[in-house]
Amino acid sequence: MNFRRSLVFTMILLLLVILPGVAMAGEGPTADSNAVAIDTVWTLVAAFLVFFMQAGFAMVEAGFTRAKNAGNIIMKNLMDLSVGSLLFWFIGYGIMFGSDYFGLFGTDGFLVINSGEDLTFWAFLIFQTVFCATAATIVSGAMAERTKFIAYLLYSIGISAIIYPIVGHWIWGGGWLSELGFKDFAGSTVVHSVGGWAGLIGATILGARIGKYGKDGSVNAIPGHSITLGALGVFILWFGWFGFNPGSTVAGTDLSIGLIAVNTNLSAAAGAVTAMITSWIRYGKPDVSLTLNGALAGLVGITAGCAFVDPLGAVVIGLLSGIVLIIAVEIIDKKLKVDDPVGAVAVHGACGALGTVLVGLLDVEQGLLYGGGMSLLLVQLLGVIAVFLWTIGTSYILFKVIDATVGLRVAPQEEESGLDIHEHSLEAYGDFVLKTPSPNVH
Amino acid sequence: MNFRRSLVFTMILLLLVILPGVAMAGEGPTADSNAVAIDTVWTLVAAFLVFFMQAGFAMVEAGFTRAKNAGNIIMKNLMDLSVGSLLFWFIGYGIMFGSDYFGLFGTDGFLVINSGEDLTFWAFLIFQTVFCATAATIVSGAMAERTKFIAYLLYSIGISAIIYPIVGHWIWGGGWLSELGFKDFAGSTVVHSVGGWAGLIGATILGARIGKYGKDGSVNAIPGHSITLGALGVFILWFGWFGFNPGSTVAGTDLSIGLIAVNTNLSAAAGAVTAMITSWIRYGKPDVSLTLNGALAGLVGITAGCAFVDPLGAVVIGLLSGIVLIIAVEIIDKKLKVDDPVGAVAVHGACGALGTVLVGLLDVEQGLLYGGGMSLLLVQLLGVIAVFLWTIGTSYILFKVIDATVGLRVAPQEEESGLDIHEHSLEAYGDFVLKTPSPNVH
Amino acid sequence: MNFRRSLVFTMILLLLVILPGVAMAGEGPTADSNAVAIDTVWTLVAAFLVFFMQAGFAMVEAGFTRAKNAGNIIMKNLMDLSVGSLLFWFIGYGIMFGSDYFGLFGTDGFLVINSGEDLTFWAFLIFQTVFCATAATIVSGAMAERTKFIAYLLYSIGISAIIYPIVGHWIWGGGWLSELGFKDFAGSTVVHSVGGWAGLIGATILGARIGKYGKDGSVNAIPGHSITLGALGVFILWFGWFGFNPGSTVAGTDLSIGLIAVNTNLSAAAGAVTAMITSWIRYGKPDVSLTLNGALAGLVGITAGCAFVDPLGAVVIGLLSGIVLIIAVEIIDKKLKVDDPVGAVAVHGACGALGTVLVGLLDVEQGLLYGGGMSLLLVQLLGVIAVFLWTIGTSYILFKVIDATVGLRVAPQEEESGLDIHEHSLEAYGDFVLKTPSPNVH
Amino acid sequence: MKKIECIIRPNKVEEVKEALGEFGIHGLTITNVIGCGQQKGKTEIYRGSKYTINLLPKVKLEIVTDDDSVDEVVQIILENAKTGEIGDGKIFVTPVENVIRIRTGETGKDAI
Amino acid sequence: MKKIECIIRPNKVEEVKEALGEFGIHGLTITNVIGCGQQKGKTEIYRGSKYTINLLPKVKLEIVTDDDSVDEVVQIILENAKTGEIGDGKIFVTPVENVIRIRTGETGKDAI
Amino acid sequence: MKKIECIIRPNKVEEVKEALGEFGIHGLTITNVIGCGQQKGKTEIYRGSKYTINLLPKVKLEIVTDDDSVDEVVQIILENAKTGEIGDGKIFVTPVENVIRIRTGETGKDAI
Ligand SMILES: Nc1ncnc2c1ncn2[C@@H]1O[C@H](COP(=O)(O)OP(=O)(O)O)[C@@H](O)[C@H]1O
Ligand SMILES: Nc1ncnc2c1ncn2[C@@H]1O[C@H](COP(=O)(O)OP(=O)(O)O)[C@@H](O)[C@H]1O
Ligand SMILES: Nc1ncnc2c1ncn2[C@@H]1O[C@H](COP(=O)(O)OP(=O)(O)O)[C@@H](O)[C@H]1O
Repeated sequence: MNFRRSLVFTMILLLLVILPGVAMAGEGPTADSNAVAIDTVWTLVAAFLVFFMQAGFAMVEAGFTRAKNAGNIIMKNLMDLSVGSLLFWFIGYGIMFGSDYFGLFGTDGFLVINSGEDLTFWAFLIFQTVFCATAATIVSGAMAERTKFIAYLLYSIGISAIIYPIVGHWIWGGGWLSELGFKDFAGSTVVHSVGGWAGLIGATILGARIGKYGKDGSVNAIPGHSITLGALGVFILWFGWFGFNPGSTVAGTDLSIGLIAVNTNLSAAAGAVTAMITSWIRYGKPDVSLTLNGALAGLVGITAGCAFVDPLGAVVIGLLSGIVLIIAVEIIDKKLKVDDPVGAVAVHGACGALGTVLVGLLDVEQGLLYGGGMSLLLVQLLGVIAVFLWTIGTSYILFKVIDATVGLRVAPQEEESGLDIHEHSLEAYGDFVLKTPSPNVH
Repeated sequence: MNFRRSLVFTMILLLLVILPGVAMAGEGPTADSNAVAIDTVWTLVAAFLVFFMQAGFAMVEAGFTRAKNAGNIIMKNLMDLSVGSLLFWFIGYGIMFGSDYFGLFGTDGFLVINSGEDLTFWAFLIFQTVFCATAATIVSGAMAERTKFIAYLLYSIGISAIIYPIVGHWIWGGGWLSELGFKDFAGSTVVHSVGGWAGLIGATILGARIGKYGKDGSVNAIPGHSITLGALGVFILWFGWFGFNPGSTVAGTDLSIGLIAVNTNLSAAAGAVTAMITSWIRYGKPDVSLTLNGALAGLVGITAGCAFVDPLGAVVIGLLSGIVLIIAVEIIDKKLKVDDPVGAVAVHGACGALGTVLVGLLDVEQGLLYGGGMSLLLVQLLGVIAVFLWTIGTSYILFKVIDATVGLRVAPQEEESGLDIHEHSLEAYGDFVLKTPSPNVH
Repeated sequence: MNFRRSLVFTMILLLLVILPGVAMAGEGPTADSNAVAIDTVWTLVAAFLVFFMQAGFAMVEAGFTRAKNAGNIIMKNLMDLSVGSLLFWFIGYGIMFGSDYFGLFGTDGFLVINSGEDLTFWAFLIFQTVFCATAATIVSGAMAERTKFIAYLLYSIGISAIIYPIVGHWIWGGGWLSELGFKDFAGSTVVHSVGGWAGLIGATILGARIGKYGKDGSVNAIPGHSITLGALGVFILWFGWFGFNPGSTVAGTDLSIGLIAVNTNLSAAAGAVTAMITSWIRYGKPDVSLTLNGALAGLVGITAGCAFVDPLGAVVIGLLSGIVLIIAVEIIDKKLKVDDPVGAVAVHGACGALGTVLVGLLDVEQGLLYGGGMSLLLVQLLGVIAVFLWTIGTSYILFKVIDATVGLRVAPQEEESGLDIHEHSLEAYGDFVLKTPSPNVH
Repeated sequence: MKKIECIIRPNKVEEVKEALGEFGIHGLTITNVIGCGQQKGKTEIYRGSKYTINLLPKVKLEIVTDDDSVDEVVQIILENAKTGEIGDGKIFVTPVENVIRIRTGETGKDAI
Repeated sequence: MKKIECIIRPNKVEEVKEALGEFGIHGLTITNVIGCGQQKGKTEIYRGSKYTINLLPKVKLEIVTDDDSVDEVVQIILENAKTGEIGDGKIFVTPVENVIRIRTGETGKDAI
Repeated sequence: MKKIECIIRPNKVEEVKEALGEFGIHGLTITNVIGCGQQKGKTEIYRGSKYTINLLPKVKLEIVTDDDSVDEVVQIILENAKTGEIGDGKIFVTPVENVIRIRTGETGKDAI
């Protein structure tokens, strides 16, 4: 993506300048105007699919948590999208793609209401907007079931307006990492790791949900309330990822979109299979929710390299992602004792980093295993670490400031009775008899 | 839309006549044949997205009503789509787009089985078909939980075959409103207001659900049975709207599709945000279901002007729609005492009218605030009023006739035990223990 | 599809050879390169829609069965897709589209990691992959609620690697049926009947669920646990079918895509309407789940002929499919006493065969009713029978081998407590009180 | 003291509860139950096959009260839960030896 | 009169109910409960963490009957609800002072 | 023997159950109920309209025990279920004439 995305974008821009009126109705189509139209249509369709991932996140996060917090999860996802869409247009886009300032951030392109001749700008804007919303929404899963709604809104503003766009600028906006040749085609690092690491910090500062860890240090499972909605969410995400990865060419005339789609699918499939097998071996039975996470792990893993590896590389990335996912879930849950209800940190943080680094090995041109030497691998490592440090640093400050002002966590009693009733006067499932007390945790 | 949609359509037709065999395989593609293909692909993809809105409506309407009526809601949505698809092909399309008769309705184009050379006709037909189904299905929400199934089927026939296509002809089919310069790009009025106003009349004639209003005039809430399904429905609708609005160019070579997508998204986001804030201020807590409605309000509001306003205008339309939504819900619920379980009249009727009128202010070329004078604003007002009068008049007659023949409303006992068991021998959630009596209403 | 699909494919290939560098960025677009791009974009978008059908199947199958098995159903669908995607790339694609061996199977094209110049290969591969996953996943519905998970995995491997690709080769890969002129545009027989007949054999060998048939031979209904999820699944499938049928041109420049979409929609609508009416007449009330099945029946029915019939033919196919569905459900349930929880055999097997045969009557060029004589009809009958025999033969062997090795069916006690808890340590709806015992069966 | 346990139709709960409230009884406990008796179940058709719902949803109210009020409470329930159709349900009166209010530790009549 | 209250395994309900029906008892009320006792809960693994289901689903049947039938009813339940494994449940017999049929106002034996 | 029936707050169940376990009582049966009493319901606003939740979720524990333990059991419940706020619930003690363990057919004290 790095160079390629902006390249394509510039190309289109040039075309539009060279061929004035290319897109005007009535003058008759040309090969050039058609190519612009194909790219615009492709970018938009991809953006719509990425948009739809919001529904996927909402369903996964709601399904994997308890019924008493379902409305609250929905509300957070809806606001990530809504607040994020407005803020990215206000400020984020400019920081990410505006004129570069020392490789660090962009300085113009805020609140665009007129793009002049360049009508393709809008397709690019909406595509980038839904990417931003994706990064923001990942965090709601990690912080689910105990975060104050107002605190979450403030966090959401912070990540959409500052944390994400700056990383985006470094890697996709012509910033210092893109200058170094860092490769993250569709955002394993830019989008997923940023969301994952921010979630890690958020969940750590918040502390675990009541009942997650026993006084004796035991780890209790807190099962979700609807595996069917969770699974639906995963299918929707996988579907949306076909916009996320192939769409990141922002060009339908770039025929690599087919290969990218194949790679994306193979990696997701491999991730699901190895997650299933790993859980089967370790826990005695194939775990449904980890297998669903495994598909997402494969998708996150392939996102960086989807345009750079061949299908074999994609399968390898998927296989490893599915295994790493389960190890990461265990470490986060049992060693770090960070309570991440939906596995967002393992899926997006860990597998995002993994996938980005693996590009250094599996890139068909520059990858170590394909005879491309060490240099790309090192740059990939550097990028992963830099984004990790930036994200944990800024999100630590952000969450601490929120905690010190409006407070980050709801009161214990509110947590027990559920965020829905407390924060929104809502029962998400008004007609159903729910279990009280839950017969499953003790 | 008005002129533009038919213009594009005619253009394509001309192209096909001028360039015979343009689309024949084997002759080699030309810029013209490619442009036709791009437009066809775009129109179809958009039509598929609009089709998918049916799933969104089904989920919103089912989720926001009670479990005992969920199967019935599904059935009504499915029949709106199925009966509507058949009838629109039989008769609706001809009334809407056939040769004009005094600006009032079309007179040919019924039951087309052969379009001759013009293969793009079919893409246009399917696109228009799913629009018709959208208008029809809006009403099922307003009349939910108490309407006889057979009566609903008759209503559905009436709106798909007559009420909607005639409005469509006036505005998009070359009828009198389009002649006056009325602007409704994608159907705030044509589709949404028609559905909303028909729902208003339907809900009024039906009367409120048992328990909605106390003997003392108190207004009771009757919460829905699944906020997660309702939210999923809203995300699906938002997703589908990217077909509804940008797709209404019926041309992928018309690069304004990008701007339309951006406007659509910004307005939806703004609608959700203001609905949340307004409910927070008025009721003390951010209401989840009203915020979800707010996103829909923003979408309905921007539908008329999505191709005519700039992003700032789109945000303004969204902001206002979110606020007007809540006022409208209150007025309908508490002043008019019309029981609209899912807020369909407020979302589609009120915000559809609002959005259409705002075009008169915010149109970048002809809007009052952009120095375009009063004339467009007046035409917009006229159109909104005309469609209001037509729809309430015809739907009043339709519902009264149905009521007098098969009867509109189920018996009280059937309503209490639920339409599912009574009308369809069905328990929608056979394995779950449901609350009886509901502990929430009294 | 038969000839047409491979024709288009070859054409594209030729174009790429004749015009080297056609798709290289930077050389400037031509009409030819644009046409390739349009076809690639279209094929990919269609593939994504077909992919999404997996979510539809998962929801239909989960919704129409009991809550205690919901996680297991999800897991099977996920594995059909994941294992199928990997295997189809390993071996299935080669068997289906590799160089023909006596009209029976393909012999190369396995595990492709480099497609050379032909970048359109990948779009074709992903499109075919998701078709394969569709055939596989149909079976999980028919065998739901009692099949061992490991046994199901083995079956899934068998159908994805052998049974389906060989039928695919016969009809779409240049095999003997395609040589005879057999017409199955998008897979009524190739995909749906294969799935349906394999399901029939699987369900027969497994035997009925406990409680389905009384000792006295009575037939008991076992209602599903969520009609809303089931309905959502149907809407998703209908949506995905717009990729399945129109996408099977694998060419967006082939303008028949519009007509195919119209035909697909009309047939689905007609199927839903007649299924509703038939159930109303036979059982006294319009049955929701059969009406939902009716829409699917119409979709399966039109799949073979969607590009060969006119809209009237499509409506006829839909009408008949809706009726035949109900008859087939009754015969399978009551006469054959084969317990197919979701109606997969009736929908995919019976209506797939019906739709394929009806092409022989309704094909606008070669159909008997359109004056095309008997020859096509006979070929269609031959193809349907051949595929029936092949599929029941091979799947009988497959299931018997699985049964003799790992065992096909879970123990009765495991079936009673549910596959979720037994096979996956899972409660799909951890927060909800479920009915024990079910008050509905006795 | 006595416990008055009644099994009634779900849609009669509100009326009974209100009538009891007017009489001065505000405390009661409600359970969702299913029951069978003389009332016949319904036979429904799902996908063409029959299934009988022979366990019908009912609601159990439990009211603990002092011995003197029993007759009046029974009377109120009879008046408000009755439709006259089979399936109206039953009232069971059972002895209670002691009642304790958890909040205060009060026992006997004071605890009701 | 007596109330016979039994806590049994969910999958035994049909058998018990049918056997009671054959004996001539058609009226009973059923509640979904969860219980614990000697039967050990199950430990499951979800996402790698353990959770114990130590409250197991059971079903409570309540049958009010005249004093004479108590022994036979108990016997029928014993025969039909027994698996011999820990967790089969318990039967409690408690006194009922009066029974009233809401539909008719009948009391005592007639009301059962 | 006695049945000790208590209606408590849902979030107190674990504590009561554990305390009873320490005392040596492992068998009990739990039912989800809703109740009303002095505790006022909550008025919530949904889509701008009020609705009152005046039936609050409670949990009913039933413990059948021998006559001697009654006081101690009551004491344990009082200690562990009490918050001091209105709505803590009630304990009802009722007579049980016989207990039978289904698995073994044991009766009386042995069956508990
Ligand atoms: N002997 C009984 N023991 C316990 N519950 C009973 C008994 N008989 C009836 N019931 C309960 O009362 C309900 C109504 O009883 P039914 O015989 O159907 O009508 P009715 O009380 O009007 O004669 C039943 O559904 C069941 O819950
Ligand atoms: N003392 C008791 N009071 C109330 N219910 C009890 C008591 N003991 C057991 N139960 C109920 O009986 C069920 C079975 O008891 P358990 O001790 O597990 O097996 P068994 O009855 O076979 O010895 C429990 O789950 C609980 O619901
Ligand atoms: N007379 C009664 N009969 C049966 N249950 C009662 C009675 N009074 C109270 N309850 C139950 O006890 C619960 C708590 O009672 P409440 O009066 O609100 O508080 P407190 O017990 O602290 O005074 C109620 O919700 C209800 O379930």
